[in-house]
Amino acid sequence: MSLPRNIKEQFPLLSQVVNNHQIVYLDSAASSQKPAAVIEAMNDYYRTINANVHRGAYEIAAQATEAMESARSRIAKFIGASSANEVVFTKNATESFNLVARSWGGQHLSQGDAVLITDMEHHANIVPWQILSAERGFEIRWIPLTVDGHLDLTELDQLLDGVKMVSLTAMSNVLGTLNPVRKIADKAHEMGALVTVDASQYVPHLPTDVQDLGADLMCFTGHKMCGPTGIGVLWGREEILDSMPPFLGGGEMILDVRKDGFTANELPHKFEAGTPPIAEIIGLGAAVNFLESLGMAEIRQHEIRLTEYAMNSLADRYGEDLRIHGPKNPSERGGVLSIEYRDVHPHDLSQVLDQRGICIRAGHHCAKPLMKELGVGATARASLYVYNDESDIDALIDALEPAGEMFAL
Amino acid sequence: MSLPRNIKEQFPLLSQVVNNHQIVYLDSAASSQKPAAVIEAMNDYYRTINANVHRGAYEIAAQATEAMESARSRIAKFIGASSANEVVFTKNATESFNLVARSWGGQHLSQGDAVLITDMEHHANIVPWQILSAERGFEIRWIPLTVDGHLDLTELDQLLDGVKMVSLTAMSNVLGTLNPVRKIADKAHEMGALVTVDASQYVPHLPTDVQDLGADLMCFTGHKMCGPTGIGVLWGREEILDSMPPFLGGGEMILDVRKDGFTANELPHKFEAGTPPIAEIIGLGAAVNFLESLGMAEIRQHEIRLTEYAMNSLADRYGEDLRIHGPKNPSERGGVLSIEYRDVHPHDLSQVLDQRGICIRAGHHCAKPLMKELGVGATARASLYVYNDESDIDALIDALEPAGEMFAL
Amino acid sequence: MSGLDDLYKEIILDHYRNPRNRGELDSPPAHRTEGFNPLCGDEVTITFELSNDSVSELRIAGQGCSISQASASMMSAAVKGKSLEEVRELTRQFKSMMSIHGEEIGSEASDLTPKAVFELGDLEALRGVVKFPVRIKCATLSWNTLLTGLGELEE
Amino acid sequence: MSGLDDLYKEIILDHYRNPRNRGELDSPPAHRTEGFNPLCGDEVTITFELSNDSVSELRIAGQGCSISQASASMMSAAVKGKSLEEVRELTRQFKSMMSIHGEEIGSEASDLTPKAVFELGDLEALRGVVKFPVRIKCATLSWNTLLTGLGELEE
Ligand SMILES: Cc1ncc(COP(=O)(O)O)c(C=O)c1O
Ligand SMILES: Cc1ncc(COP(=O)(O)O)c(C=O)c1O
Repeated sequence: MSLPRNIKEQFPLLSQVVNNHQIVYLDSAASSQKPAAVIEAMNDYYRTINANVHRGAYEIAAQATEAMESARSRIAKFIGASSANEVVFTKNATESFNLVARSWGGQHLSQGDAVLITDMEHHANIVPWQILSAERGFEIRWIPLTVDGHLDLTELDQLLDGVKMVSLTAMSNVLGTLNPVRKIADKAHEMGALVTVDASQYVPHLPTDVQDLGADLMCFTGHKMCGPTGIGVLWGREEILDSMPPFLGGGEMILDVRKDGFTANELPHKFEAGTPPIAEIIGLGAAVNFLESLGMAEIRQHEIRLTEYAMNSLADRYGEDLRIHGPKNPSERGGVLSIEYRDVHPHDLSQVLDQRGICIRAGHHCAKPLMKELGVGATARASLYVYNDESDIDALIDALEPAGEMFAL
Repeated sequence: MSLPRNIKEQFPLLSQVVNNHQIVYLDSAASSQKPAAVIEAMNDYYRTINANVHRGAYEIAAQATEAMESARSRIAKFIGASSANEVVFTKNATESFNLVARSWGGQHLSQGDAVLITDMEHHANIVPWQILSAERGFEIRWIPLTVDGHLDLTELDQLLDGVKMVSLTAMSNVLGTLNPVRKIADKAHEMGALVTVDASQYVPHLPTDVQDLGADLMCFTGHKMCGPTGIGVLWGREEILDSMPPFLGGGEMILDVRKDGFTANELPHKFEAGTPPIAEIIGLGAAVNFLESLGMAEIRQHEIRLTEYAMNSLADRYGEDLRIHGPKNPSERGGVLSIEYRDVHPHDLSQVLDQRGICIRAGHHCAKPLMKELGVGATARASLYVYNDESDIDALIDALEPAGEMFAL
Repeated sequence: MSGLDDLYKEIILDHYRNPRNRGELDSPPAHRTEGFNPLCGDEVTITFELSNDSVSELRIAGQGCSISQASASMMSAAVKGKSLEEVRELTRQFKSMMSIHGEEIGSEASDLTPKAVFELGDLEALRGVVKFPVRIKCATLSWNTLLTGLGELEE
Repeated sequence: MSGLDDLYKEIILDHYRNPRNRGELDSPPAHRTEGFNPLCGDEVTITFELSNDSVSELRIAGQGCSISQASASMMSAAVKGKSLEEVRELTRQFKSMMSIHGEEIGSEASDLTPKAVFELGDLEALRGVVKFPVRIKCATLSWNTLLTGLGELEE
C-alpha cells in the first residue's frame, strides 16, 4: 500500500501559484501544510459548537468539551499512551520542554546533578535547561556526534554518571538522523535517570509508541503533523506527571483557590492553565485522524523511498559539488536534507529557489550548537512529507544549477 | 450610531438550533462567538500562505511573517501602545499573568515585599502570584469590596505600604464592576509600585488606551474579543519588558545559543519562544479589524443600553425573587449579570435554560475567593456582547419562571 | 439531547428538597473528608464514624446543585450500616453506571467484574445523568469524596 | 514580488565576491563588536580604530549571505575616514532606505530630518532589498553591529 496519488489535492495550499510557478513545498520540518479536513474541523467547531469548555452546563459547551476530550483520547492512542490523562496540551513543543524543565527540573535538579542532551538538539531542548541551570547550578552535558551525523555513544556510560535526566531528540531536524532512543533510554534507566524525548520530528513521520521508545516524557508539536499552529503536546507517564508541581497557574488547573493558597487539579488539567486552545486541540485530533487514515507505516515507507530518490538523484546530477549532511542510509534517517551546494550561501539559495516557487529553509534551524559542530553558519534544508513526490525533488534539482552559476565566487 | 441590525448574521454559530430553539448565546464573558471574517482570515492563512514565520526567505514565509507582524501592529494601535514591540503574544491571558509573575516577580519580589490584588480577581491573577509567593515568601494583599460590589478604597494608602506590584482587573467577570484603574494606578505609582491590569473583560467591550489606564503591564485574551482560542496578549511599557528576563526558552527568543549559554532576542521575540500561534495572531488581528469597524464607543453604548434594559426588565418581572450582583448603575459596569433567582441553584438554572437554547454560565467563574466574599458557591451568569439584543434578554426572562417552579424548595 | 425529565426525576427532586443525613458529626471522633467540583463550585463535607469496619454513622454538609445534593443524600442512605468493602463495591457499581467512557483507553472499569451486585434502589433514578455528561461530576462528587476519605484511613 | 535582478545587482555580487576591508584588526588596540542575525545565522565581527573622532581603520569578518557580506563590504568602504557623527548620519540614512515600516507606530525614523545628506553611492544598489523584507536584516546587520559598537564606547 502506498499513499493516495492525488494526495496533494487534499492540501489547499499546494495549489497556490508563487512567482508564476505552482508551489513546491519542501519545508515541512519547519511546519507542515494542513489538509482541508483539519481546516474544516476547526471551522466546524467555530461555526457550530464554539464555547468555553469544562465549565458550561449548556449543550454546545458540553459538545465542545466532548470534542476536545475525544481529541485527547485519539492523540493518546496515536502515540500509545496508557491513558488520555497522560496527554497534556501546551501551545507548542517549546512550552512542553519549558514545563518539563521548570516543573520536573525545578524539583529534582541542583548543584552536582547533570542533564544529558546531545549536540543535535533544537533550541527548545537546550535553552529551558540553560535557564534553569543558571538558577540552580546543575551541569548540562552533551552527547557528541560521529562524522556521519549519528550520536557517538562510545562514552555513554561516563556521560551518564550523575545524570538525572536524559533529554534527546528522536530525530534531528537538521541531519535527519533517527537516534537509538530505546537503547539510550534503557541505559539511562539502569543508571536511575529519566528520559525526555523530543518527538517533534518523529511523531509526524513514523509510527510512534511511547512504550517502545522507552520514554518517560515526550514533547511534540501540532503544526508539523498536519495540525494547526498554537498547539503542542506533553506526554508523560502518569506517575511522573502526577508527582510534578504545576507549571502555569490560573483557571482550569485548580480544584480550589483560597486567599491563602490553592489546590491543584488532577491530570491532565493540572498543567492546563486558562482557556485551552480548544479549536487547535480539535484540529490536532483531526490531523491524527488524517494521518491514521494514510497509515503511519505507509507514510514512513513513502518518505524512505522519496529520500532515497532525492539522495540518489542529487548525487547523480551534482557529484562532488553537493553534500548532504547526516546519515547516508535513507532507512536510518528522516526526509530532512541539509544541502551544501558549491559556494552558494543557504540564504541566497533559498531566495533563488523561491523564484521558481520552491520553498526550502535556510538558516540555523534553531540548532546553533549543531551548526558550530558542523562548522557552518547555516544550512539549506529541504524536507519532505506525505504530499511530496518525485516531481518536487526534480524541481529542486533543476533549480540548483542556475543558483550555483549566479553565486560562483 | 448604533451597531448594525443584522449583526447576528455575521456570526455563523448564532444561526444554530439547540434543543429545537434558535440559540440564545449569553456567555460571552466566558468566550465570545466569532464573526465569519475572523474564521475566514485564518482559513485564508492556512490555504494560501501557511509557513513558519521569521526564518523563511521564501515568498509565503515572508507573507506569513508580514501578516503576523501587521496584526501585531494593529493590535498595538487598538490598545494605544506606543510601539508594536510592546505587544507580546501568549496563548491566553493566563500565560500572560504567569509571564509577569515569573519574569518580573522572580526578579523583584522576595520576603518583606507585597503584591496587591483585589477580592474580585480571576484565578489567572491570583494563582501565579501564589505559586511565586510560596517560593519567595512575599505577601499577597487583597483590596476588599463594598456591599454594592465596588472596590473599597478607604484603606488604599495603608494597603499600598510596601507594595511593589498592584495587579487588578479593569472589569470583574462576575460582578461587571468597572474599576477606577487610573486612580489606583496613580496612587500606586506615587508609592513606587507598578501596575498590571487584567483587561480580559475590558478590551473586548470598551475603548482601551493603556496610557489613559495608567497601566505598566496589561493582560488580555483573544477568545473573548471575537478572536480565536489559543492566543493571548501581554502588553507592557517597553522599558519594563526590556528589563525583564525571558520566561520560556527555545527557538525565536534567542539571538544566539552556545553550549555555555544563550543571548536573548529583542522585544517582542524575547518572550515568544517556539513557533508562535501564527494563524491565531492573524485571527486576532481580524477580530480587532472587526471590532474597529463597529466602533468600540458604539459597542460600549450598545452594552450599556442592553444592560439597562436587562436590569430593568428583570426587576419589573421578578422583583424580590431576583438579585443581580454588583453595581446597580449600568454605566458603572459591563454587561455581565450574575443572577440569583429564588432558590434555584445556578447549575440547575443553566440546565433548564439550555432546554430553550439559552446559554448562560453557572459556576464560580474562576473567582473562588470572590464567591466566598459573596457567600455563594456559584452564580448564574448571563453576559452580553455585540450580537445580543432585547430578544435575547426577553428569552432569558421568560425562561426563569418555570425554572423557579421546578426547583421550589 | 434528552429532555429534562430524564435528569430531574421526581425522586431526585425529593432528595434535593428533603436531604437525608444532613449535617456534620463532631470530628474527631468522626472522620472528616471534603470534596470540590471545580466545574461548578459544588462542595461537600462528609463526616462519618466506623465501627467493626462498617459505616455506623454519616452526615453530609456542603452546597451544590440538585443533582449533587440528591446524589449525596441517596448515598448517605445507601451506605449507612454497610461494611467498608460493601461501600467500595457499591461505589464501583454506581460509578460504572455513571460512566460514559467505558471505551476509554486504560480505563479500569471495563475489566473488573463486580464482586457483588447491590440493588441500587433510589440511586437508579440517577441513571439519566449519564445523558448530561457535564453533570456526571455532580452526581459522583460525594461518592468520590467518600472514597478518598476511606482511602486516607488506610494510609 | 519582483525578480531577482532587483536584489542581486551586479555591484552587490561584486562586493560579495571581492569583499573590501576583510579581516580583523588586533583588539586591543582596535575596538571589537559582534552581531548576529538570528533569522539565518549570519554573524559579523567588526574591528575598528578611531583617531580624532574618526574611523581611521576598519575590518570586517564573519559569515553570511551575499547581501549581508556585500552590505558589510560597502559599509566598510563608506565609513572609513568619516567622523563618528558622519557615520551615525550615514547609518541613519541607510537604515531609512531599508525601512518598509515608515508608517509603524512610534517609529523614530519618520520625524527626524537628516542633518546631512550623503551620496549613498554603491550603497544605492541595496535599495532593491526593501522589496524582500526578510533580507532587510541581512543588509542592516553590519550597520547595526557598528552602531552598537560605537554606542558601547560612549558608556
Ligand atoms: C477577568 C478575567 N481574567 C482572566 C481570564 C483568563 O483568560 P484565559 O482563560 O483566556 O487565560 C478571564 C477569563 O477566563 C477573565 O474573565
Ligand atoms: C526537533 C525539534 N524540536 C522542537 C521544535 C520546536 O517546536 P515548536 O516551535 O513548535 O515549539 C522543533 C521545531 O521547530 C523541532 O524541529
